[in-house]
Amino acid sequence: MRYTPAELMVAAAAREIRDGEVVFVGMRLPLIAFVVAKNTHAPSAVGVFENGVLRDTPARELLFTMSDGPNITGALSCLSMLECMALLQRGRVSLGFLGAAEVDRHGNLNSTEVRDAAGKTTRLPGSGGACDIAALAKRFVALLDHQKFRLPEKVHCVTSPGFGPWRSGRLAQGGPAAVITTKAVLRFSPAGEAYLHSHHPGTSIAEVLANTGWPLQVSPEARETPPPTRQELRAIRAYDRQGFWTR
Amino acid sequence: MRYTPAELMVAAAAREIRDGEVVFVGMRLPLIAFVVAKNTHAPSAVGVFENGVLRDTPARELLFTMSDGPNITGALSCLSMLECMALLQRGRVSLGFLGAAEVDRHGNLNSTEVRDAAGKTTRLPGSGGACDIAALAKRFVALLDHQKFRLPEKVHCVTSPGFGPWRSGRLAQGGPAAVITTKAVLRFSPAGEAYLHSHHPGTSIAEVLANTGWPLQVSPEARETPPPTRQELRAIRAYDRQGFWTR
Amino acid sequence: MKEKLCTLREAVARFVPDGASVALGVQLESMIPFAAGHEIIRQGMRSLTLVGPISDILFDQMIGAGCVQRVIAAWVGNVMMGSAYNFRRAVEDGVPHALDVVDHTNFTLALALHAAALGVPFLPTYTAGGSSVAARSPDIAELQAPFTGEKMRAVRAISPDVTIVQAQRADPSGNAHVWGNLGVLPDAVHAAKRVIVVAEEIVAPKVIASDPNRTVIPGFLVSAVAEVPFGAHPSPVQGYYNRDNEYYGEYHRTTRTRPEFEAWLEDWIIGVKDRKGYLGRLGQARVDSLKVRKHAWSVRADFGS
Amino acid sequence: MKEKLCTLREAVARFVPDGASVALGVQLESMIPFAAGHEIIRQGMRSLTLVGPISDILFDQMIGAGCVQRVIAAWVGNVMMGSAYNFRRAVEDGVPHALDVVDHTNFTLALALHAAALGVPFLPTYTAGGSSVAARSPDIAELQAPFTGEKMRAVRAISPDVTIVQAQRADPSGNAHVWGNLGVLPDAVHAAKRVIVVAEEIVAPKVIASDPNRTVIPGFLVSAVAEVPFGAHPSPVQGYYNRDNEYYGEYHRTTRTRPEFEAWLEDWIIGVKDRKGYLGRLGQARVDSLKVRKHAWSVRADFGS
Repeated sequence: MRYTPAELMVAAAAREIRDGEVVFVGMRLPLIAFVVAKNTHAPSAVGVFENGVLRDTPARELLFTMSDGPNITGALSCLSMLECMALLQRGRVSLGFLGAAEVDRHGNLNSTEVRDAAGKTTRLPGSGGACDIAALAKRFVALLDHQKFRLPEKVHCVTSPGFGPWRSGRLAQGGPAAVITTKAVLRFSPAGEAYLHSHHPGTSIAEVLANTGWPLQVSPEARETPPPTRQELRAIRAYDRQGFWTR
Repeated sequence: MRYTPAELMVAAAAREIRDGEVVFVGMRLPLIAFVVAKNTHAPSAVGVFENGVLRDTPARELLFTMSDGPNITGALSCLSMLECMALLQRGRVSLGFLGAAEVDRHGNLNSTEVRDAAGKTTRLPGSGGACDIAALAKRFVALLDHQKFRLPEKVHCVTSPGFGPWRSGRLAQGGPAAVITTKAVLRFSPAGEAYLHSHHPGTSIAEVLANTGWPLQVSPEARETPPPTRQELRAIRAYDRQGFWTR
Repeated sequence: MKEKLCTLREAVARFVPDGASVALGVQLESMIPFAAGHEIIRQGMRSLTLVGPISDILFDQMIGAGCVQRVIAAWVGNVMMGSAYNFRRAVEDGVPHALDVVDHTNFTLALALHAAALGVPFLPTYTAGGSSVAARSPDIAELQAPFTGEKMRAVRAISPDVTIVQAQRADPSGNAHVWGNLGVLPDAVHAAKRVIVVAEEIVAPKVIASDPNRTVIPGFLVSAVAEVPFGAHPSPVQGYYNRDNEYYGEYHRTTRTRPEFEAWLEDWIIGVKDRKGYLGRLGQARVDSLKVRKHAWSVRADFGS
Repeated sequence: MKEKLCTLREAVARFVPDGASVALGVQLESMIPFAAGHEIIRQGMRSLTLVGPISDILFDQMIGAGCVQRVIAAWVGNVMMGSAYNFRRAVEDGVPHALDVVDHTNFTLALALHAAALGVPFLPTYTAGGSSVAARSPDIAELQAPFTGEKMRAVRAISPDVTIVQAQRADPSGNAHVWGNLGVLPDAVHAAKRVIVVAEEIVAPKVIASDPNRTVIPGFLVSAVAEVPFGAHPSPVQGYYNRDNEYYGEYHRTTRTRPEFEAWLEDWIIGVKDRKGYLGRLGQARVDSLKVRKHAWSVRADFGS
């Protein structure tokens, strides 16, 4: 079966969810990943949305924001943002998904502002809940478009913390588990440095390295990312019928 | 019209409530005082109960606890205790009512434990919300049975703070406004010391002084406590029909 | 979500071990899980720490039955009648054994549970300034506030091993609707390591899912859920039954001495098998007399889209 | 309780002075009080501080209209489409004038409002460790926790001058029912010095009183209440209408440049008198197409006794 790069990313993200876990879902591709996981290997996962919504069943139709009507209808519970963030802070959230404009060598994310070569600053929307999820979830997974300027050795601004000296005490348990890009899946060494775990079908390790802003370590076991299964694609397409997020 | 000592205390307590105020109500006599105030001079007062209930209409029948069914039916709002206590802490509560086993010269209340002359300790139920109301309401009113051992110069244990060095910063705005006993109404000087404001009909200033554990100051304007009006008695008896709290 | 539906006996046996800290009576005078407390007494749990703001007479019963080593509370007594005699006997005379009392105020206890629910070790407050409660408590410390430099107090987080709540209705996964006064319920549920829900009725999941704002207890925080109608008697459950005021008066009159309490304990707890037995002793006429006399239904809300 | 029922125009004129801090969009992407924001723009308020976690495009419109001097937020953009152009123009190029941005995270903003709602100057948290957000923010300080000695962060309280919320239904005293995702609404209401409620419908007090747990906004905290059906369009109101996704796309496509935005502003805000005029421009067919397609009524709860 043919599939789009976004569909591959969704399938890869879905596999990060383990059955029974409490997951901070986020929107766009991760939302669809949650739906896929629920419909395949993780039927008991619970989704947390920072607007206060908890769901243990996918919404009946595609969401453009987490506060869309269908995400409320039949929800497990509607709480406040504080109560959802409290789940995070007290360590009840296993996994969170994040997007970002930049991801660096140690899994730090930037979604606040970027500077181009000429020094011109572009203001981005900001953290939202990203910093909180990165700091407090037991692990997080970032998704991004694999371009060299988006993978600098050091982000311009640490909106959401990856690995660093702050990973002690309460924050010791967290950090990035994976970065899923349009070309590859990166994971992290015990020292907190990213390495190439798998490259997507149609790309090569060399292409990934050439498009990464630092000398990326490559796992001796690096392999090709498994393509989405038929079942995963069915779940994706049943949900994002028009391909709004996944075409 | 004849009336009981409890009815006089209720009427005196009701007059402490100003129209439009947010009042931490408490149970027993103060609850009835709230009902009387709502039905007479303070129709816009709002009652806060520490179990989370807000009411702007009296419950349809007598309450034995603030969590009785009729206190919930038709309530203004049912929140949590934290939200009600937060109203107190941020200064939105004008007045709170408290009972106590002992009240001292500076309006400190004890409801934790008392010792008799032989040194035997009697354990009382404890603060409940009393300490919080005393500390944080803009003013509070205590009610108690006027006996000499209940009005010591210094309480055995400060469950609920009256006037003292702690009345600075955020706590500067609070403190006792009155102590309504079975014999008298005490108020407080700017220095935070109790004085006799009025003695109830049927008692004398001398009798009040003889039953108080320190040399109680007497206001030059001390007078007799006005008896409950016909309207106040009607409101009391319409609510506490069997006289459970007021006989 | 796994099914957690079981009997109250199983729930207590599995999730309330000796030595546990147990939050009970989190909605103050209503919806007190008396059936659960009685089951704990029947199973003879020992060395418990009881946590709750105002426990009414349930804490007194558990203390008198010898289950309790420590009480962390703001008020222990009989709300309608005053003193609770077992609590007094334990503190004053060490009967049936010594009791450690950690005094809180309602607000400091609410903050302690809120801190644990938020996942922080403390919360700041202005309350209890000038009070012996603050001065004596191991759970309240002085604090200088950042930004303003004010002197405040910090309240230490309390995370009960298990919180037991009475709910109006729950589904088999433990998702529960609770309404009326909430007291410290939301924080006590989130603060706890485990939660036992005792429901007046088990309903279909779609009933619970029809009103997610009413679902103050999400099932994934719940370890066990048991259906126990009239499980809160003599305390009231909004929409189900009223408070049995007379019962509190009787308890007050018949537990003044230790032998009187022992007889009461045998009559109402040890001598009955479970809540059904208790209700049989109470009598159908009395049970019926407590039921809601005048229904007052919430106007519906549309969760459609 | 005094009647506070008035028009949105009166409410904004009385309670949103120049220079005020205004919390808006407290339920994130739903129930954003667009009608209130548009009325603020029409009345030409200046030098406002906007407060809110995720504002979607309302903040962008108010920034573009020149009402705003400072934004205290976690995320400013177009949730479905990405960037918001007025926000970017203001930050990057000072157009229409310079904008002061105080970056928060969702959690730190929620805590800042919660601190004010609790009446304390700060709250402790573990979030934002290692983040530039914490390092740069005047509202986040380091803190050593009492009891544990851990290094944590303190978030400074934020008390908006006015919080504007969209509610499903309210009575004339401002007691309001809100359901669905609550976001930071409860804290934003309690934290504020004044509250304006914009309701889809004004209903009889007995409707509100039938369900006190749904009354998340007690009227005594409310300064004004206005009835404005479809007041949150293009954001959704649970049980009333769905999100107008197409509108967000159109806004994104037609506000890329300053002149384009100025034309948009004239068309949709300045050139219409009020929300009625706005809905007239939108067209009845489009309004109807957004209405709830499938009702999903909450199962009733009995508040009887």
